[in-house]
Amino acid sequence: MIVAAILSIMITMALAVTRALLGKTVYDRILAVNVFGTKTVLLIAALAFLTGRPDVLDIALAYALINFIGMIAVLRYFEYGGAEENGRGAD
Amino acid sequence: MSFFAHYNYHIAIILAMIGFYTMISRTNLVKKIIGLNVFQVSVFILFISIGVLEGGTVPILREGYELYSNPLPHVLILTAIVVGVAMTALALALAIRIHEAYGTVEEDEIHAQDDEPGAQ
Amino acid sequence: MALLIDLLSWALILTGGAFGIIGGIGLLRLPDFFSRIHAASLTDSMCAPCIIAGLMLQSGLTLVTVKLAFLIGFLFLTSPTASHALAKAALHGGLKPGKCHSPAEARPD
Amino acid sequence: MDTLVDILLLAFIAICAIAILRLRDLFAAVMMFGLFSLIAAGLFTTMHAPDVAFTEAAVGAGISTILILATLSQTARREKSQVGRNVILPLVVVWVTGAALIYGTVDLPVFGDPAAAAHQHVAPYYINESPHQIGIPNMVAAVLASYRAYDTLGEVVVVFAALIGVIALLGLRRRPEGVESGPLTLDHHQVLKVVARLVVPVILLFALYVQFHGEYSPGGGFQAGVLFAAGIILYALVFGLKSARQVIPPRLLGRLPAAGVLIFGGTGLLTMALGGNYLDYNVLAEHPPTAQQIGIIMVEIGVGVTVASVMLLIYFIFAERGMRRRPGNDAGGEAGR
Repeated sequence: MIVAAILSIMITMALAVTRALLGKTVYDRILAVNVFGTKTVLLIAALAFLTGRPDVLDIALAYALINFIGMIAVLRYFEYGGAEENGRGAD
Repeated sequence: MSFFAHYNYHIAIILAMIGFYTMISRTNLVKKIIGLNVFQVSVFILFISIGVLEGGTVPILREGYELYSNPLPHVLILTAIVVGVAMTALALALAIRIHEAYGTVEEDEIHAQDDEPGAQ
Repeated sequence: MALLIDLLSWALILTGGAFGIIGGIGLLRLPDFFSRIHAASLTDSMCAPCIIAGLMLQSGLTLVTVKLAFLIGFLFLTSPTASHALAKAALHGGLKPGKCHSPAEARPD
Repeated sequence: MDTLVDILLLAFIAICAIAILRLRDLFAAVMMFGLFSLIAAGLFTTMHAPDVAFTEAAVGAGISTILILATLSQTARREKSQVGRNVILPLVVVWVTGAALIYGTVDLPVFGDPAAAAHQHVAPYYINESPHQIGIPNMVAAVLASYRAYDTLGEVVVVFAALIGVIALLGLRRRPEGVESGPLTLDHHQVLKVVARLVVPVILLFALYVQFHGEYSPGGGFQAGVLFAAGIILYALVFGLKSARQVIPPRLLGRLPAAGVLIFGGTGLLTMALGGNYLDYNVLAEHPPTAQQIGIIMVEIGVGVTVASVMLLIYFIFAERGMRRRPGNDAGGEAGR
């Protein structure tokens, strides 16, 4: 059963990687990377059950957190094209 | 599985080649730093692959497990990752400074500016 | 009882996996960004909780279940937020939705 | 199943690396690098190295990516075309190197071979003895903080030195006044602000859990420090640098990296004062395992404090630099905006 879960997650990951490679717009890439991140979280949770070592679940949690932070960082720097463009006026 | 016996090492080497190529063929300093990071990760993968023990498990003591993978490469790589990011930060700081001084992070343009007569 | 739980967990994991793959195909095949983000949030908000809930049923009531519950809660909170922020950023960044609202319109044959 | 996951992830990572090489838009390349780090971390999990996976995820996908993004916002976003450059020589060099390395793998032991030289020397000693001598389940933490504590001390000092280097290059403002303006934050993202307010405390709590539970599960000072820094960086990204700098007083934050190194080094001096060798924890208490655990907790706190404050300071310096630049200085930023 867990094998089925892992297989479907891997297929989704492959699809997401393809989208990230094809890209078109940067937003598509961000989206694909985000999907890939959540799938990695799931993959690690499933692997923890497959190997019978639930210690690994902490990493899944950390991934979920980092994925979110990374996503926000990319958005923040992309949306403004860089801090200095706006900061210049304020200084 | 004989084809996959050295698969991990081969992929690590391919990654090292890609990182190395990025470093020596691209002129953009930031791209070079990204290539350096790719190279680093290839070394990490190589080390961790060496530490894996067939039939072993995570090196955290738990009832009912006898075989554990080698914890030593994990320790080395764990610290190497943190030192790696410290080094990346230093390199990026240099890139920012270079951009402020030359207005570019392209290597050949920097050299061109250096060669100009009267450049600082 | 054990069989029932096993069956339920099977069903949840298979549903989750199916949603994941469907979302992945959508992510790849849909014509423009705003329809793709719809597919992506499908995988985030259906696939992940289903699979994790299935795993929770497998684990019984231990610390592992609690961690998995945290994971569900966290993903439920952050994934839609991330999608929302991304869509908003794309809209502000000048990406126009509505050029092709659906795959049918994109390929009018 | 393990092998299949391993093979697929390695294939993904190779594809990602090629994409990084080929993408000319550096922004996209950085995102692929984040993906690359995530995959690498997943790979480490399958290869029984959760501690490393933890660090790689937090550092590679988190801090490194954010720092490179911050740099890109201050330099050029696109790389110049490589047309007209000599590509033959680098290719030849790389292929020769690669061929030599591949030739070297022929003699390497098979993946996972128990008879490999790496598993013969000190590794069995660590695996068999650390539960008795140190008394903590996580062998990685035991080796990191006790058997190889000198190494770790060196690494912490290197991280500290890197901070000094960054300060020397970019400078640090003691009083961050007037650095922040409204539109710099993600101010109009109301949903994001609400969620960030909920999530940031969870991240900080989780970092503390990782710090103090690191002897029983994957974790420890390095991971906790990076996670803690990442939590505050998230706050800075959403609510602006000025609010984030108020979380920890700048005077305190400036001293924390040194304090962490001093805690680590001081533990060593303490053991010397009590009659042991440098960083020989056995003198700290009567029972050797108890003494070892006290020593490890102290050392891990030192590591955590240094790593967290250094990462945070480096981010602050990078972000502030971006806002300080003068208008006339933007000659190279024209490409690709």
